[in-house]
Amino acid sequence: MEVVFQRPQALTEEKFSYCPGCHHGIIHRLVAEVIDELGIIDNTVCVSSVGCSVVNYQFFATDAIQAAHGRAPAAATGVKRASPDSIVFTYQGDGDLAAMGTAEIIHAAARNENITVVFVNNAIYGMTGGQMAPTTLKGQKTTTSPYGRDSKREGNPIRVCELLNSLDGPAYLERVSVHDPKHVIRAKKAIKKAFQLQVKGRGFSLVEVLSACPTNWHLSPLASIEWVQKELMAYYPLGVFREAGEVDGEC
Amino acid sequence: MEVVFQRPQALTEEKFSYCPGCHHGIIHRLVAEVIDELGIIDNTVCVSSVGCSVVNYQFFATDAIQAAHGRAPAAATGVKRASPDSIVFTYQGDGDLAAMGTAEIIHAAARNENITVVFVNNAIYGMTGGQMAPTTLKGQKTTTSPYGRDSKREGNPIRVCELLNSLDGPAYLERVSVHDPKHVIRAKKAIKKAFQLQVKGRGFSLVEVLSACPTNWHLSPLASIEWVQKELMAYYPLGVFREAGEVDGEC
Amino acid sequence: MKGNEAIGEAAIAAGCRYFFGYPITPQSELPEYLARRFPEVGGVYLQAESEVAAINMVYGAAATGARVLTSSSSPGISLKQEGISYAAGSELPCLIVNIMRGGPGLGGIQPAQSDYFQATKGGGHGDYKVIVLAPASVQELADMVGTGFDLADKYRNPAMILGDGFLGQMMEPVDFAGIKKSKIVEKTWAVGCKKGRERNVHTSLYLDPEELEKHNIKLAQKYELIAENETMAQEYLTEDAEIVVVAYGLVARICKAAVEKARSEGIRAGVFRPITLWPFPQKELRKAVAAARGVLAVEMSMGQMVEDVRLCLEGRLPVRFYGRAGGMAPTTQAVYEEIKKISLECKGVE
Amino acid sequence: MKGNEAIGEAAIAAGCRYFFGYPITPQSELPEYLARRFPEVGGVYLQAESEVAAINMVYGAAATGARVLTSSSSPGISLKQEGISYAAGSELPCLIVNIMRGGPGLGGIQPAQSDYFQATKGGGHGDYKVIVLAPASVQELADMVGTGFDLADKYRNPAMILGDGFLGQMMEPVDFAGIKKSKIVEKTWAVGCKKGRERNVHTSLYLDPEELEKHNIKLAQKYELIAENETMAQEYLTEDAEIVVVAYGLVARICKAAVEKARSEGIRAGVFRPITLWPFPQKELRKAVAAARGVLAVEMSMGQMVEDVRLCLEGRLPVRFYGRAGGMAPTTQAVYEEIKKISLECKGVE
Amino acid sequence: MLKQLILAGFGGQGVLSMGKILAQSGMVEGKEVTWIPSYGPEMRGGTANCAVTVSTSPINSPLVAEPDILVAMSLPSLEKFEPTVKLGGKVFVNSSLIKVEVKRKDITVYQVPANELADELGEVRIANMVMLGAILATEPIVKSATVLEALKKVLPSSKHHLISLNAQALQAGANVVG
Amino acid sequence: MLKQLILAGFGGQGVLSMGKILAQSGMVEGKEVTWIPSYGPEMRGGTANCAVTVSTSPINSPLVAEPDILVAMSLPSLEKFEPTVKLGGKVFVNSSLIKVEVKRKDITVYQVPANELADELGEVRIANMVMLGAILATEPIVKSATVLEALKKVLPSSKHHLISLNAQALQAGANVVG
Amino acid sequence: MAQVSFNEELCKGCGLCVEYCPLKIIELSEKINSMGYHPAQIIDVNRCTGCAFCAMMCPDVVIRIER
Amino acid sequence: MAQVSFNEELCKGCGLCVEYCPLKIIELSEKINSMGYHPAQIIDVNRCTGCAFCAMMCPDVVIRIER
Ligand SMILES: Cc1ncc(C[n+]2csc(CCOP(=O)(O)OP(=O)(O)O)c2C)c(N)n1
Ligand SMILES: Cc1ncc(C[n+]2csc(CCOP(=O)(O)OP(=O)(O)O)c2C)c(N)n1
Ligand code: SF4
Ligand code: SF4
Ligand code: SF4
Ligand code: SF4
Ligand code: SF4
Ligand code: SF4
Ligand SMILES: [Mg+2]
Ligand SMILES: [Mg+2]
Repeated sequence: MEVVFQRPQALTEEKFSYCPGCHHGIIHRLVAEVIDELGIIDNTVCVSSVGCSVVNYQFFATDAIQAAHGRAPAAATGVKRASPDSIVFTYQGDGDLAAMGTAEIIHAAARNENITVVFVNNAIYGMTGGQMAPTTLKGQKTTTSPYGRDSKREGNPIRVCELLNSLDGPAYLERVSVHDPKHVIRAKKAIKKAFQLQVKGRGFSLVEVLSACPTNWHLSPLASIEWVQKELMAYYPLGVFREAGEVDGEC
Repeated sequence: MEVVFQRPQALTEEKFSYCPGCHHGIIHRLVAEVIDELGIIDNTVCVSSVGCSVVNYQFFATDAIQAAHGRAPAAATGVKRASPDSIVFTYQGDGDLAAMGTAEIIHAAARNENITVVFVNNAIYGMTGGQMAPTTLKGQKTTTSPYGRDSKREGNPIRVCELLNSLDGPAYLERVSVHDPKHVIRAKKAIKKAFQLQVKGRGFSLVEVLSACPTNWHLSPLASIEWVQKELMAYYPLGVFREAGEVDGEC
Repeated sequence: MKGNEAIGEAAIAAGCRYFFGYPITPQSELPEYLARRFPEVGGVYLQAESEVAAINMVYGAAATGARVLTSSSSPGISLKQEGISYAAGSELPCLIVNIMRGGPGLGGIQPAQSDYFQATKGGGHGDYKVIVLAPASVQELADMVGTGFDLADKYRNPAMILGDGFLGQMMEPVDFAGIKKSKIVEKTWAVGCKKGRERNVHTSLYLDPEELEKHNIKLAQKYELIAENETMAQEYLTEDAEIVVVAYGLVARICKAAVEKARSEGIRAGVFRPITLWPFPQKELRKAVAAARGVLAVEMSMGQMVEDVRLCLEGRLPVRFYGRAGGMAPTTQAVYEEIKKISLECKGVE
Repeated sequence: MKGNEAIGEAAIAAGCRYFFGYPITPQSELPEYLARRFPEVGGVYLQAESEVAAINMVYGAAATGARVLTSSSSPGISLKQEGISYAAGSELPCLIVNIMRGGPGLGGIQPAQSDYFQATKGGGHGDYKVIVLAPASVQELADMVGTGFDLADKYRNPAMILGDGFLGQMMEPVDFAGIKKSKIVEKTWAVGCKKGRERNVHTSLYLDPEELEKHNIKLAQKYELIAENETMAQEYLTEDAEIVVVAYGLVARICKAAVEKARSEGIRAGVFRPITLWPFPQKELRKAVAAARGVLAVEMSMGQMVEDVRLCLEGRLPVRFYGRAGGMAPTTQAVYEEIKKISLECKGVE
Repeated sequence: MLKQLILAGFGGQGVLSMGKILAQSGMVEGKEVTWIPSYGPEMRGGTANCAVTVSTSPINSPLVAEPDILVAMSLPSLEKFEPTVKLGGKVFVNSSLIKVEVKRKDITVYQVPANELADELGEVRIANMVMLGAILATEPIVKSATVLEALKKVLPSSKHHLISLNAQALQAGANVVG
Repeated sequence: MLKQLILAGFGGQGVLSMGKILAQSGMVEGKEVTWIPSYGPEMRGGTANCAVTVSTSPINSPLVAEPDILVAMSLPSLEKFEPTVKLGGKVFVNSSLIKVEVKRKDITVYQVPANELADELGEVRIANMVMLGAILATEPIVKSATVLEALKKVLPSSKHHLISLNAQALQAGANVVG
Repeated sequence: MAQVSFNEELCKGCGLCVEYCPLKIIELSEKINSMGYHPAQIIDVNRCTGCAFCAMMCPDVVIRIER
Repeated sequence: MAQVSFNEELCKGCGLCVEYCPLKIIELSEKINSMGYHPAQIIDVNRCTGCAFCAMMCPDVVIRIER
């Protein structure tokens, strides 16, 4: 018998610290599988951010640094510029990337910095207990938009891929989801492509993964998946927004 | 005889501190004329930023606060939320708005904060002596891109109107120039519209004004104007990017 | 009520209607509370994109003369340093809450008192001071919101409530009746509608060094005035104390329990609790140690306030330090044992 | 060569190849210099989008074991406080240059020394220390770049050069031969290629308070070690001095001129110049004031270092303060007059 | 009276709200109370615990270094806090999840199969109230009736139908030790 | 020898580079030198000035509170620094722009129409070198030849054709006072 | 025929594998693991096709599949 | 016929008015103002149409026009 599915090498033995049904775990596994498949475990540096995944350096079996809230793209830039042979990825939540770290992600993208960003959009601040994120949907109730997000008061949700796509910089931008096996496969392809482009020196790649936070959405894991499909995907359409090939005829 | 042109009321008697031929002066005058024409001198609050125009509170005859580098949109948000009857505008350079203040401008726009932003894009850090700005063109030499901006090393210029236009938030975005009288007239119309929309409570408006910095471009005032036309306008096309009317059928 | 929520309700009682902040453990209950309550009382709660933006929103709102609040915890307060320096430079009053957690860096989320230096000496650049209040109970946390706003307005200066994660997280009964709804003083310097007056401008920029120096001197004089008039401290059994324990915030309560234990064993100990950390209650401390032969500073840090104690006592008394860090708190027993050690040493000297 | 440029050339000599920064007066000549020079020597100059981003780029580059530099002036340094705290917490070495200007807030762009507290006490949150060096000439500015990197690497700690705008802007002859190209020590802890070793992880996060406390204690012990071994100071005619003037940086040179003048009038004065501001050279100062009857602290601030002088001397000697602020500098004459005043007072006592 | 408790378990087991409701009940009875959580950073996993003090006189230190009573809802929390319990104190062990023996012999141990009992009541999240019932049956810190009264105060009226479930849970817990 | 100068004017009048080249010339001659600008914040308007010290022994304080020599290229800078000049010191006034008289009688005043002379040389930006020529003609701080040598060092070779213009300017200035 | 195995101690009983198994041959057991969760288990291992849908959706990398 | 007047002391001699006057009736004078600039002046006021192009382009609000 042949193993068709097992724990990837690029994951340590450490038990995930996520809630039951949290998609962070799925996304971790996909990143680890990609690292395995590309054989880059020995020169990958994980830049972890501040959010539920803050201790993901305990889970990825690679070198790692933990960056200040929002600043992972800057820290990753530092790593990459000083150690160009490393494969550097950040793993960031929506609060981290689209609120605190707005400037850092935009400028890393504009610079076409040769790093990979795994952007986990769960429309909420998971770690701190369910506050409104920049990506929280209109009408969505959170602990800091208790009456439902009202764009008059709390502003409009930000679509990160679309925002970055207005820049000349980035090489690859795709939004994916992991709400069913088909989409998990598509998500993995996107993550793999993002890493491959970095290996080829093509520049900035970002994969936005729509992700469930059952705990702070106050939904069961299954109901969360439905909410991803019905609500999140409606505002955040899946798809490739930018592909290096489109820009300069090769990939 | 009737006065057809004179110093607007909304300017103090203070002599501008700008270099000969600097467009900041033209833009100041336009803003002041608009304030005069809308009769809002008594309830306008100028939020000055850090750049060559840092002391423009000495020039505008309105209430004013001086905000930290890049943070004018946040400070303006504070003023507007606490004093909704005030007409609040920020006046920011490209270093201030598109580097240091990236997060602040994006989130003010996403919130559709009811403020007006006068964004002076001269593709350089004027005040500090000609360093590279986020809007510095590819190939442009500055004191910190002495070999010419190379997008591989220093990244790509950022087009602010296009960037903000990817958001749901803003009500009005236009890029103008003041390189000849025709465009000065158009620029004034845009600034006026931006203030009018605020008066009507329509939300965030931004007018990006392409502007010459003869001193740090190391060009004469006239040659600077040519450079605006040939180089700046080529990368930063003029035009209306967003108009509230387009979004919801009225204006 | 949780400490963090009590701050929120107290702010409403004190006439504050504007809050700009960004979530961070262990203070998030405060923004969450105000997000719920402010709309009910016509206030504005706005979650900023960062602590940097938040403090600059505060700067703008303060310029309109409004009572305005922001809060965060240690790393977020670090990000606010430039903005706090601006507010101090432009003399714009506001209230900043720091519910401290362990550091440095991301550190941990458990309570600590390791931002004392940052708060009292000036975490930002330039010669400025922030009025720093250190409550020791949920009730005081609430009361000091009023005091903080009043002092801020009176001196046109940022004020800070420096509490630790315990205070923010703990529940104790609290009563808001006492928070005098301080009459919001008219602020003729506010920006907004300038009809019928000269225009108002707020800036911290003084390009001419002579003018900036004048401004610095003016600020320094204001700080001296505050230092003279606004120090606050609480004493517990210090009158005849041979050993005075100095501690602020919740730690002072632990020390009180330890002192009680010491007294019960015949050791004359007392507690001196600075309530204002800046200005540090120097006169009061000097008085409180009149009968003392030893001083013990206790902190949830590696030793910060102890410097102010030493500075104040100028070598006149031995000052010993006991600290726990990173989210660990001194226990009553441990403080008691430190007291006992000093007591034995003092005896030894005789 | 301008002071700012000298830092750049010295960095190259010291084996630094990475700079991340953001322009600000009066230090912009440094990034400008490196933007020109680094490409010639295979270095990376990157202008960040902000000082916040810059310090976090430094954090990342430092984690790879590289010698990395950043620089700014007062408001920009305030913005870096969170990042500095992170670097200290994760024990990542780097060199930070602060060419100070007047504050608070936007203040002015003229020279000042008003970020002493921020630099030495901890402008960021949490219990940490930064090694702070204060050069007094362009030559020293250059030399201390090497020293700073060496100390940073040796202790895995951020180091800072604290200069004022004068130093950054002034031109003096400078010689780089002396900067020993310190052998870049192998950093086994660096991230990058982990082939054949355990993986390296850098974090300042310790969720378990017991672990964080252990980390805090470990850091504190390191700081003690530095305090014991790395203090530096310069003395000028202190041996027999009745009056010791304490000043750092360029101000010390002004004081030297004043002391010469005082000596020429028969007043036995001397200058004590702390070169490390943290750790403050306590032992050295105590020795230097052995013969003194009065101490004068002179700063371009409203009085910050003077606190460390007082803390060190524990009331044993009267410590007087003379300061100018906002870009104004003390003149030789003014310092001389202060010395004279003290001298008269001392006589009066006799 | 001065009672100090530590309630500990995994995040999500409701130990914090168990403590909160106990403190609120104390308040209702006019006692001095403090409640301090050792909050979890992440919403998930890891241990969560809180310290509750209920007293008839003002409370100096709200921190609890040596609890009179320990509630251990999970194994790691038992391991962590067992050594701290005051001599002669009590430990309530959630025997649904904890299969090892309490080592100390100088304290009283109560085994409460809280998860199973809660499962029986059809709502595993009520395990914390089962535990509380057990405590109050052995230590009259507050009256069970007060707990229900306090619940009425803090729950929104839309949730008042849950109060009878809570009453059953308290009773189930009391039965175990009674 | 210890000479302290303050060179002051509007931004853009080249007072900073005048000071720099003087300092560099001092270095070339093996003297101790310091140069400190009071840099302008904005690129424009306002006053700019620098302090230069040239000495044959090590320099303590590079700050110049009481200059031996003041160069005033504009009226505001004359007004600001006239009172600080050392008793018996010298003031070089740019008479092209300054139409008022120097009030102090205890210092020597040289009127140099620097802008006009520079205009005559066809390059108004060379007014600063005209001034420098005047100074060096009355005070041998460094040799004029050294200035040209220093210029050769600091100017990129593409600009070496300007050196003869500079020489003419120095001479023109010298002529005025000579 | 495929072999699917669950690392019970890692399972958080989220039920995603249960939902996404096309053959519905997974269920949450009555057992409680040491974290207090009801871990997933296979009902009818013989029918398992080794499609790995369960594993792909499992957030906690509980499942291993051989074929 | 229009009246155009220049506030000489504000003028920085940038020359934009000179360039943009459609009739080319503005020049920079030989004078030097107190800031050291050659201020703009009108050559042939009678031809001025009052089109205000000069004023619109003047960065220093030097020009006032009546008609
Ligand atoms: C400077 C700073 N501000 C705030 C925080 C608190 N904080 C920690 S995580 C977080 C938000 C996390 O949300 P997100 O990035 O969406 O990640 P998630 O937990 O949802 O995966 C915040 C605000 C912090 N650690 N540092
Ligand atoms: C925190 C901080 N960083 C840097 C500076 C220095 N600084 C002042 S103005 C400026 C850039 C100005 O450029 P821009 O915004 O484009 O305005 P311009 O002068 O070109 O009109 C910078 C970097 C500062 N004052 N504060
Ligand atoms: S709080 Fe949300 S995002 Fe965080 S681990 Fe739990 S489910 Fe996942
Ligand atoms: S430096 Fe440039 S932007 Fe600044 S005033 Fe001069 S010309 Fe204008
Ligand atoms: S491998 Fe496929 S068939 Fe087998 S248990 Fe998993 S989902 Fe069901
Ligand atoms: S998906 Fe994984 S964690 Fe969830 S129930 Fe199945 S095996 Fe357990
Ligand atoms: S108004 Fe028109 S015609 Fe008259 S001077 Fe100005 S530009 Fe020339
Ligand atoms: S445009 Fe204005 S400043 Fe320029 S030359 Fe003409 S009048 Fe003078
Ligand atoms: Mg999130
Ligand atoms: Mg600019």
